[in-house]
Amino acid sequence: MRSFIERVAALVVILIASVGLFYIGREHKVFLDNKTIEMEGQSFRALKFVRVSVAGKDPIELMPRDRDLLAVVGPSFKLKVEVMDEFGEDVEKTIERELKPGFDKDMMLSMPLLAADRDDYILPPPTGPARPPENDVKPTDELVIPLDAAPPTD
Amino acid sequence: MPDMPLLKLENIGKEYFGNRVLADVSFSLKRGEILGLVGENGAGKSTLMNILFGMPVIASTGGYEGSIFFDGEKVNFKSPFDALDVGIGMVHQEFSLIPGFSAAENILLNREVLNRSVLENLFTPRVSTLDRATMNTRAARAIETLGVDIGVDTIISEMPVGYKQFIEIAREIDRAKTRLLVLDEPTAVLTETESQILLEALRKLADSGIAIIFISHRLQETIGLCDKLVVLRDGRIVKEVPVKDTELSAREIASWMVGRSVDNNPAARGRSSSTGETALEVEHMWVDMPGETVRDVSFAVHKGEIFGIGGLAGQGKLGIPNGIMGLFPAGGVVKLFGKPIELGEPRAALDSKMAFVSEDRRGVGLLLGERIDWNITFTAMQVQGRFLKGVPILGKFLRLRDDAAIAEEARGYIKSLEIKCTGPGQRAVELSGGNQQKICLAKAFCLKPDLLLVCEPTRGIDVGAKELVLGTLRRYNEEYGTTIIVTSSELEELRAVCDRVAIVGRGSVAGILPATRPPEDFGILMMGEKIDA
Amino acid sequence: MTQAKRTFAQKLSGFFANNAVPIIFIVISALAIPISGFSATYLIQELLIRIGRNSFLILSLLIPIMAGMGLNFGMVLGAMAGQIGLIFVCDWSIVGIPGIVLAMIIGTPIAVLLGLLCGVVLNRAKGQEMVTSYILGFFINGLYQLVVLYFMGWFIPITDTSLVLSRGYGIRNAISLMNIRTILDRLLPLRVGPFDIGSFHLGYIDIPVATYLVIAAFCLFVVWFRKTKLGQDMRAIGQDRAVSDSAGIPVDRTRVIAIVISTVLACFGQIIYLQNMGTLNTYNSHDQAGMFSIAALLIGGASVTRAGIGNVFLGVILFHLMFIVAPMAGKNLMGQAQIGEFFRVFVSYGIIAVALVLHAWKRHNAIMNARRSLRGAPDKKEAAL
Amino acid sequence: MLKKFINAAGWPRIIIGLFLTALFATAPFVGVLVSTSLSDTLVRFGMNGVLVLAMVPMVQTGCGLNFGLPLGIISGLLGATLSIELNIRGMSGFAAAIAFAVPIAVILGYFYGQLLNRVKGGEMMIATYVGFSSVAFMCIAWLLLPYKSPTMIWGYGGSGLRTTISVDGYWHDILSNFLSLDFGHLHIPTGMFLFLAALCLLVWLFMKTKTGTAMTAVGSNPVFAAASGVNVDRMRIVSVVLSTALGAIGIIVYEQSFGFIQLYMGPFYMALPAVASILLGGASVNKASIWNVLVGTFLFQGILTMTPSVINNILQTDMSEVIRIIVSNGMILYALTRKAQVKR
Repeated sequence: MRSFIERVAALVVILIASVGLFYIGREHKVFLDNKTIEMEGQSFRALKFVRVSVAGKDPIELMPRDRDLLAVVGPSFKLKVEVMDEFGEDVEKTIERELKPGFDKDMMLSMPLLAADRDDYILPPPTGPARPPENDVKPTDELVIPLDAAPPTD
Repeated sequence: MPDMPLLKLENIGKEYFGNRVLADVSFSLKRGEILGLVGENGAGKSTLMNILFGMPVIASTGGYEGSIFFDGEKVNFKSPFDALDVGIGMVHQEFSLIPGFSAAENILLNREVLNRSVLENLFTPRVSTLDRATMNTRAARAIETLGVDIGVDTIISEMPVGYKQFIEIAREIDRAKTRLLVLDEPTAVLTETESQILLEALRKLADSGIAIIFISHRLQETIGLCDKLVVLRDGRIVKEVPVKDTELSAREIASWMVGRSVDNNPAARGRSSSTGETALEVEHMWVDMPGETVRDVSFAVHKGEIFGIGGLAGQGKLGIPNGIMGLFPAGGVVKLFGKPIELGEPRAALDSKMAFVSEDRRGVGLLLGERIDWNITFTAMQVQGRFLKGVPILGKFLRLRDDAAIAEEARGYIKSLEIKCTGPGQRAVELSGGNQQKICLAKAFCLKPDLLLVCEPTRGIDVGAKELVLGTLRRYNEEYGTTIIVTSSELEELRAVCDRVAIVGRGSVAGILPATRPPEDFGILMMGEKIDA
Repeated sequence: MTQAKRTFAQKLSGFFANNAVPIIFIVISALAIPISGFSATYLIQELLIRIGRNSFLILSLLIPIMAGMGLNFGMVLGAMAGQIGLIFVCDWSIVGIPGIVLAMIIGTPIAVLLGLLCGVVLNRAKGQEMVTSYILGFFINGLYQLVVLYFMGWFIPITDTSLVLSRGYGIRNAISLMNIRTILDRLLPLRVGPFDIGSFHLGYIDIPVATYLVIAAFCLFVVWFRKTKLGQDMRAIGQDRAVSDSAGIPVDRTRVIAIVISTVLACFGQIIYLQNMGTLNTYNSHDQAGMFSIAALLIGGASVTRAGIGNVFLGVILFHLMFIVAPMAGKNLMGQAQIGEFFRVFVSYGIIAVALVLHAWKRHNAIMNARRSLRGAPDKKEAAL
Repeated sequence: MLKKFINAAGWPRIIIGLFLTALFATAPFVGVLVSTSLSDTLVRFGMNGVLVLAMVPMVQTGCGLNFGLPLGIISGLLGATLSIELNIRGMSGFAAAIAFAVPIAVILGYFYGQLLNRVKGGEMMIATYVGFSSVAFMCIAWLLLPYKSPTMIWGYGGSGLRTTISVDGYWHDILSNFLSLDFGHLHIPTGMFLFLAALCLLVWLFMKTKTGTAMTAVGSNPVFAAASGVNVDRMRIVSVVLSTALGAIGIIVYEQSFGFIQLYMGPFYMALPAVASILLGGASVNKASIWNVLVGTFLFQGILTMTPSVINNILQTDMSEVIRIIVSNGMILYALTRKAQVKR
């Protein structure tokens, strides 16, 4: 009985730990989008120049129609958006938000919406990313392939 | 109830496949009492112990009759571990020790003292570490009880044989609840002094209240040690006597062991044919057969005679024919009709027209997976080049197996030896023990030997087949004048079929007697006593 | 004969006979290193990396040897389990140390299941454990390919399309493990040097401290395990199965446990190996794990029945030293790097063959000696002779 | 009746046989030509038959499954390359290849047999690794051996032999085309079948001689054989030599049909399909017959030919390799665990 309880407890601990690891170790791809967007019949124009800093990293500068991608790890991160003037000299507006992607994977942040102080600035990530070149796979029963031992081919 | 017996057997009986091996065995044993159990090989001692210990072989062959009471309660053990649980310990003939472990580790094998571990509930108690200090103390205490001086750290493989026996016993002593200890031939591997120490230790154990069943072939020892003696013969108790009150002689016990009342004793054969020439001469032969070591034997067999070799198991009687046939490393001189035979080379023995029926039917005697006719003719084909026929043009260069002739030969033996089978094509493994033995005989006959060596011809076969096999041997001897050497553990069988019987003890010939001599004489030779020829 | 009676010369020749394999390798390396022309810094750095990379895998072989089951060629099963764990972790984008740990947690139940299967199969083939576990490796490799190449992305959901073949199911040939690459090695970085020992100049050397700590913990585990009752039971079974059985030790069960432990550890080992490599070759990475680990262990002087932690580290150093220098030495000596490459392949296989032959030979001699010792009391024997 | 048949044939063969029949039955419906598939199966059967036959002598004497087949194959490769080096073409080139290969195989087999006699009980694992290491050793040799024939060495001044050497113009299909028959798409390589049949007959005859009978007995019960005056070690060596020589001939037959000699790591895994084939044919670890060879090779090669074409057309995916891996290794595993059971 005691061992049953201990085993169940251990299992629960491992499960919780796994969920925890999943939670804190999850990498989120954050797309920063600075495109004109239609929302509820309104059109939000792309910002002229915006500087975005995610999770305290070096800021990224986006021009209109730019879309950039970076990766953050962990359940939450700080976002600092500085809307700049056309020439990237003066900060017109600073927005700071804390985002909690939690268990979700990727997200896209719309700069125009953010600049408009709307709360629906988190968009689903774009689909169909560029594929790496295909490598063909053939099954093999060669359990023991000698490293670099293939002889030269014609 | 202090007077209640610790162990009580009531009417124990057992049959193996219609063969009765035990009948109506009853005796009891009190605390602190030492009971000596003696009997010939095959008298039923091992079966009795197997029953007592709940060995699986008993249940799988139909259980046993009668009942066993331990400490007043009826018991029926399912496995030897059940017997251990109530406090019956067993010391086996063959060592069950781990060679690379120390004395302490072996004494406490699977009963190790453990430190408590936080992980033991999570996984198994087996993840706890060993408490070696406590283990060593306990082991040392057990060894001390025996009165010997063996270091607890000594590795088993580096110990002399005698010490190993003490470790085995110490293991049983260490079990806190051991109340009955069974020892099977514990002194067989010990020197005189070691035996003495052991016997004293056993006495001490008994005085501390442990009951002991002592199985031994050394009668003097048994008489010296035991309070009570039970003699088994043919699965029955023939004698149960207290030792201390009466003056028993080894000779008396031996006669109980082998003696049979005259009326059920088949007539001994014992033709005297010593006038003929000598067929086989063996001088100072030694044979390196595991468990049946032959140290130094010399004897001569007359032409046309049936010569018996008897003796207790492990004394070397089986080593003699196996050595002559070259199956085990051997030395000394063996001459067949005056011609020396090269030892250690089966082909040499076969070439000089000797044939052999092995005691190990399934291991040596048969090609279990092959056809009957192959089994019978294989040796003749290999040694004498028979059963081969030439291919029409290539006759000289390519000779093929003559399957028709092989089958024909087999049919002949199937008929004459009454082998029960579906035909010469049946595989040997599918036959019963008796029929397999007949095939082994047929294989030997097929060689048309001058000298036939037969080991344990009736081992493991039923009564009817026994008669037939022995009859065949006698007939073959009479018809062809073939000299035959029969090796058997069953003295009666030897006396019935042989002219003279040699008894082998401790690797050499204890004596050769005409088969007509009374069985007690042979029994005394087996027990290692001297007798006038 | 007692130990004390042996002469020094006997001890010396005994030492050489028992350690022939490592000694030969030391000699080969000693000859090949100067020919290869590698710098000491390079060699030491490479060796440090390879010790960290491979030791764990090799250590996983120790426990079945203790239980008398020989070299566990079935450790590739554990490697496959570890790779499945890594594939999932990659798909879920769990990075860093959490990723590695989670991959181990996912891999463990798979490794346990495969280990159970392997243990049960091996119990049915006692005495033929090695060849059976070897073939079992091939067999499970087939199942692994079935799962990874056809089932993943079909009914085992894989969300990350960059892992999946363009046909829509099946995992790609190579998966980049950039997100967990050398993460353990770099957790506690330590750079030492430069050193000048006499005329010997050594540059900077990086030591993957965290990986070494994990390996040290594993060594402690092995040491502890040997002291447990389970370890004791395994040693007993390894020496004599029948006696252990009659003493009430659950032989079959214990053998299965030994294989399960080995498989799970191999799973961890493969994850550690791959985090160092940085790429998962989905269909070959596990292939090499078994053969190279076994070869290294044997080169370290282990035999089929006896292996210790010392053998692991000696083996990993000698084997990889040869591995690094052989192609270069071959090139400088014969003008062809290929000869060196083939040579090291030849040595890897050859060493396993030699070790197996020596083992079979020794066993044969032991049987003969045991038989001779049965000849009975020596006094009688001499009289007979 | 049915039970008797099942017992005689054994479940593995029935399952694989039914599977193969199903494949042939579905072939026309998925647009696969039965006659072409059958031709392919027959060609592969002829190619591999001798290699599988090379298992028989060693299995019969209880040396276990010949995982050391690469040793025989290496001899065959040496013979084949020597024959090309000497520029012998046509049937005589093929004969020369065998004539060179067999003596090499006999010598290698003799030493290999000596080794196996010293490691009784552990033959299979040791054979595997002896095979592997000899292949690796030969890799070095192929680079260093002083071959001169331009068809075989690297064109651009490199030294050593090519990975694959074409036997076109030497003895490509020299056996297969001998008396070959064509019925539409069905092609029967009669010559190769005749050659296989002749070798099978020779092996069968040999097993019927006194020595052959003794070999069977050694495999069945070595102690019995020794007690009957048979020199067990010698019989085992004879069987290993025979197996190795057959392996050498087998690879040459394979090459003449395949059209190429594969050197370097080529022979590495050639033992496994052969082992799987004979086990599939119903052999056990210590008992094998010519019949097992023929049935096993046909079934195994049939599966190999049919799964890619049929299964791929059904599932639109190439699962044949995975199926092959699972079937062949599953078969070996089954045989290994079955033997242990009988032993107990």
